[in-house]
Amino acid sequence: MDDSDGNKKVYVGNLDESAERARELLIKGLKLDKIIDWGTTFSLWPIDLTTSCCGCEFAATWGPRFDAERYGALPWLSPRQTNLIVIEGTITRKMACALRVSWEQMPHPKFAIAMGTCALDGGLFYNSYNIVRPWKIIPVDVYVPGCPPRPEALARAIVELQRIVKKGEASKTILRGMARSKPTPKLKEDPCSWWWG
Amino acid sequence: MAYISIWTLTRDVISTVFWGIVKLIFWPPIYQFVIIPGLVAALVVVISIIWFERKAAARVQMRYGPLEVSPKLAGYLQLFADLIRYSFQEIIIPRTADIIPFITSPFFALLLSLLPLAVIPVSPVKWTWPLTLSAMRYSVLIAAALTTLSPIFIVAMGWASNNRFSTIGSMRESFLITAYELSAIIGIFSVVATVHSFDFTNIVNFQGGGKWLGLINPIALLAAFIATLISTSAFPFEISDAENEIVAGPFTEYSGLMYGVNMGTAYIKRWAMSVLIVLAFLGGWRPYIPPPNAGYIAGYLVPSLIVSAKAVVVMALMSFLRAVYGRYRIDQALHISWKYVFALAIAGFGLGILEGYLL
Amino acid sequence: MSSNDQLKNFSEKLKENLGDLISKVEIHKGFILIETHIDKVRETAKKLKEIGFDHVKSVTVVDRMKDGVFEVGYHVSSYLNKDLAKYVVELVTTVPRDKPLVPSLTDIWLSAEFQEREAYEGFGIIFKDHPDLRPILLAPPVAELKPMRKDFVVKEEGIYRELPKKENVSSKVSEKKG
Amino acid sequence: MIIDMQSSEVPRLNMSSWEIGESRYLPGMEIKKLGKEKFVVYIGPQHPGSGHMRIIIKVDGDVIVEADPDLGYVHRTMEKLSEGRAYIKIIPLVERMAILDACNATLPYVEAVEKLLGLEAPERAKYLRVALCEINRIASHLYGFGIFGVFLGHSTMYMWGFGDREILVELAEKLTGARLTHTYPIFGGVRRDAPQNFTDNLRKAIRYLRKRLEDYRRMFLDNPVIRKRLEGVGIVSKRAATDLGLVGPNLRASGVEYDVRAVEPYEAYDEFDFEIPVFEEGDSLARAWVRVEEIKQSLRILEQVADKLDKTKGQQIMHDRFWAKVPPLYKKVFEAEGRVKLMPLFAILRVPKGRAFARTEAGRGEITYYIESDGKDKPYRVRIVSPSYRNAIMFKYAIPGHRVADLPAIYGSFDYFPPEADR
Repeated sequence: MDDSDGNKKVYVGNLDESAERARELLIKGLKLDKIIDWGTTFSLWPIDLTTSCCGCEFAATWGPRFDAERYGALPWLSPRQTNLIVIEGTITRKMACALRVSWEQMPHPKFAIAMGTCALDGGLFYNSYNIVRPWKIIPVDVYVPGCPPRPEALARAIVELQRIVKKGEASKTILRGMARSKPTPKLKEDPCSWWWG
Repeated sequence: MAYISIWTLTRDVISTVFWGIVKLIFWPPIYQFVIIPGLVAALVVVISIIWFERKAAARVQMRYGPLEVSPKLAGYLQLFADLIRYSFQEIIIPRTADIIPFITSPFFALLLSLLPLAVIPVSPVKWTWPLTLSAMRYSVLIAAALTTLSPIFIVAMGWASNNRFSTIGSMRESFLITAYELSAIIGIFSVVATVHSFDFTNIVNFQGGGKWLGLINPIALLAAFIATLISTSAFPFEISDAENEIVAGPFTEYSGLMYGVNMGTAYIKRWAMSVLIVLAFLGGWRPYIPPPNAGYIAGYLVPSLIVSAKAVVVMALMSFLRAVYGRYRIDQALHISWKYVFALAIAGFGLGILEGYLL
Repeated sequence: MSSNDQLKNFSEKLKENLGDLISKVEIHKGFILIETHIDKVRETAKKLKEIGFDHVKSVTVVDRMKDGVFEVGYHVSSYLNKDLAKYVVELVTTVPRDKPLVPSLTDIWLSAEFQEREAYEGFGIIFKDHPDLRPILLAPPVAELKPMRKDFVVKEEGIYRELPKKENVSSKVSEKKG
Repeated sequence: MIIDMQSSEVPRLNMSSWEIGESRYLPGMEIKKLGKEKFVVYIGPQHPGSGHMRIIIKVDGDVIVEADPDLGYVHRTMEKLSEGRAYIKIIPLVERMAILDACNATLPYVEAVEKLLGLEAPERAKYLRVALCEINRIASHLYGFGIFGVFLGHSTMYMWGFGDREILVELAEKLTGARLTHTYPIFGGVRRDAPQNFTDNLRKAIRYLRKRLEDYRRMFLDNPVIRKRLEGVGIVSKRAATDLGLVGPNLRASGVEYDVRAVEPYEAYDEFDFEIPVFEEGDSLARAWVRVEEIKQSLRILEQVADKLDKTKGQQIMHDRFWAKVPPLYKKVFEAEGRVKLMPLFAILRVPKGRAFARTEAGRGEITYYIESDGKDKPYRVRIVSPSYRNAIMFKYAIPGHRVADLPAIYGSFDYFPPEADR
């Protein structure tokens, strides 16, 4: 545009603001958040981090009788391609390091289910000197009590997690860069400080 | 003074644009590389095949498989959900990785595994051929050469990841490349010996009247089939990304969309090989013969759909083996491919020569 | 009971065979205990292996805090000799708690290797000439606590905690009131 | 998958000074060493081919030169915790080490305490214990097969193994009230009587499983791919198996005929007619076959148990010493529901001074308990040696010399269950 002096001028508003507005427009126009949440809901792939004896029931949950693959959850091998950790029972001091490392290896958005009483607060082994509480290591979205929980209970936990995700837990981290409603706990001590490998 | 009617002008413009778009779509390089049997068809087929693979395996294993995502469609949308999840997940690039090959190799591998589809005929009508007439005479040769390009990038992926499991995986992949390629190419070339032509059109035309080369020369078909299984890491040869041994092999460090691309690459390669096998052994578009001056639909769309439908059947068969077999060890796979599959391919080639002499 | 007689016969046979090497033979419920001095452990173990006890079932360490000793026991039995397979013999030796140094029997019974490592991390017993003595189950910082010793006490449920004596409680209460 | 790219050496691993006989390796496992730099791969603990443990392997090309099992990822310190708990509370505690094999894992503990108390379970209780033990044994073997299938990339075997295991789990649930953590045998008897149509269901399950075993053979064990992976892989000779002190099916696959059920019959095993399957080959395939044969034998035992249970219907399931103390109200409960509610009796149970050692044959092999009582309500020392822990030593000696791809094949054939090993 030309102004009265004939100089060319380009009118630029606040770039950040307009970018923000464009993003909101995209999100609202394409309903991107809904799409992302829908996709994540039915694609919760748990990682193969078998931590304790609840793993028996974890395996049975994906067995033919209970078949958790119906919900789109497929146990996967490598943390880079998964988005769900199922903590299967007790976490020992040695395993705490593996749990934390696996959690950090997983890409956002990621979720966690704590299975079994031991994962809640120690369970039968509440006074053991070799266990840690999983919620001190990673943020847990859904707790499943039981020792061990029945496969139905774990399937229910997956459905419960799907409900949480559907409320916008996945899209808000991706699209709006917001933090998850459950923040990652700050470690008081490094669980891997002794790691010799 | 001549004046131009607005109406005529508009009509002309619209028709030009419309036919321009149609021409562009049905322009052989674009049509074959992007639409059928290229990218779009491949994606649809891959999604359906993975769904089929999961459902069929579940059927054998006394369960449902993916269901809750769309109970009315028997969980068909499951793969879309996975695709969306992968596409929007964080992409992690490890600090120790070699960044440029790490990022570019998956896409090169994907594109190069599609390339063979851009040089093959899917219809006998002359204008649909993607290459010039003189080049078309060597289409088998060109397609076979192009199938050998993409594995190099899988090796590069494993090397660039700088992960121990990836390194082992890419080492296995490089062993397997040498093992299957010869068998696959000799297997497909045995039809050349029978038909006396490097031209896919001649080969398909030769197979008229139910005289499929797969029936005439089953040995070569078997060799090509097994070699395809090895090349696309299908069971029982899922070795380079054997999950229980080396996590995800070359793809261990890939996350988000990049892994989605990687996962697609193996299936797309299987798709390309299936199309080649259909053309070489299973009669191509053959029960249907388009009229010599056929248009877009009768001359291009219909035969390409027939080829695709046959290829889907071949691919489904390959995928179903997952439910039945475990996986071989790398040295056993090499042993099998050099000692038996290679011998099978040579025997098929010999049989092809003999039949070419007799028929 | 006939099985008890058998055990008695067998323990007498063992006594004859091992002679001076052992100081005590006892019949317990389910096993025969033979005690030997720490210097004679290796000799006794070799002798037992010659007799036909070819594997270790369990390396059992008991912390006798009152006596100030560790009791290191090897429950051994046989696979290949079917007569011996019926019996479980525990070869026991004692070491002082403040200087727990025991000769390793891994070169005689390979099956003791991991269990000796476990005794090392749990009680801090050092097995001399063990090929690979390092913690097996615990992380090093936990293993340093020597958690299996009796003086390492894990906290228990309230019902089991020893209550303070009544006088103390009442006196405390009275102090507060005052 | 935990990988450290910086360190290529495992510290504190010094094997050079160690010689067993003439060779460092067991016979048949010698390796030619090449003068190249070795490649250290850390497999686990987050790794589909390792479960809850870590194996540090050194690779020369594709051949494993050294394997170092790193256990303890599920070490929940059961031995220490049981020193501070009442005797009856230890049963559910030690059960957690092998919840898929719970009855077998707790039975020797119960037996050892019974030895100290000087009592023996009544006849019907013994049959019920044997029934649950054998159900658990089959379930544990099927679990092993499932995991083995996953390791070899055979997902159908995993699904079949777990699907058919549900039948046995359900039987156990009918009998005890819990899917996995039964806490069924208690001192002097069992916790509950069998429900009404238990034996009929048991017979039905036996018929079904016999049919399915044939399917497994066709689909898995005689599958050409699986056979090729397993035959001649991970050979452990008879001598090596004895030296390493292996237990259970792994021992019997190497030609050693040792089964606690036959050597020192406990409970009612001397009344039943069964064989001990022994294979001479000692490779992974033999280990798989031993399990199949054992399932067949267990089915045979279960058939006999079902008959015995029918015969002893209505008999006592608790030792007189405890039964006499039961209040009349609880006796009524027993008559109505077949359920014994005795917990208050056991809470104050004091066990006489003494030491006891008990062993039984669990699904994965011999499990031993050493219990020392100082006359109080808590044991002075409980020493548990579980079958997987004794088998863990195999990783160190049976894996070197094989290829990386053989690791899952060998691992799966061991039927190694880490929570059981770590206790």
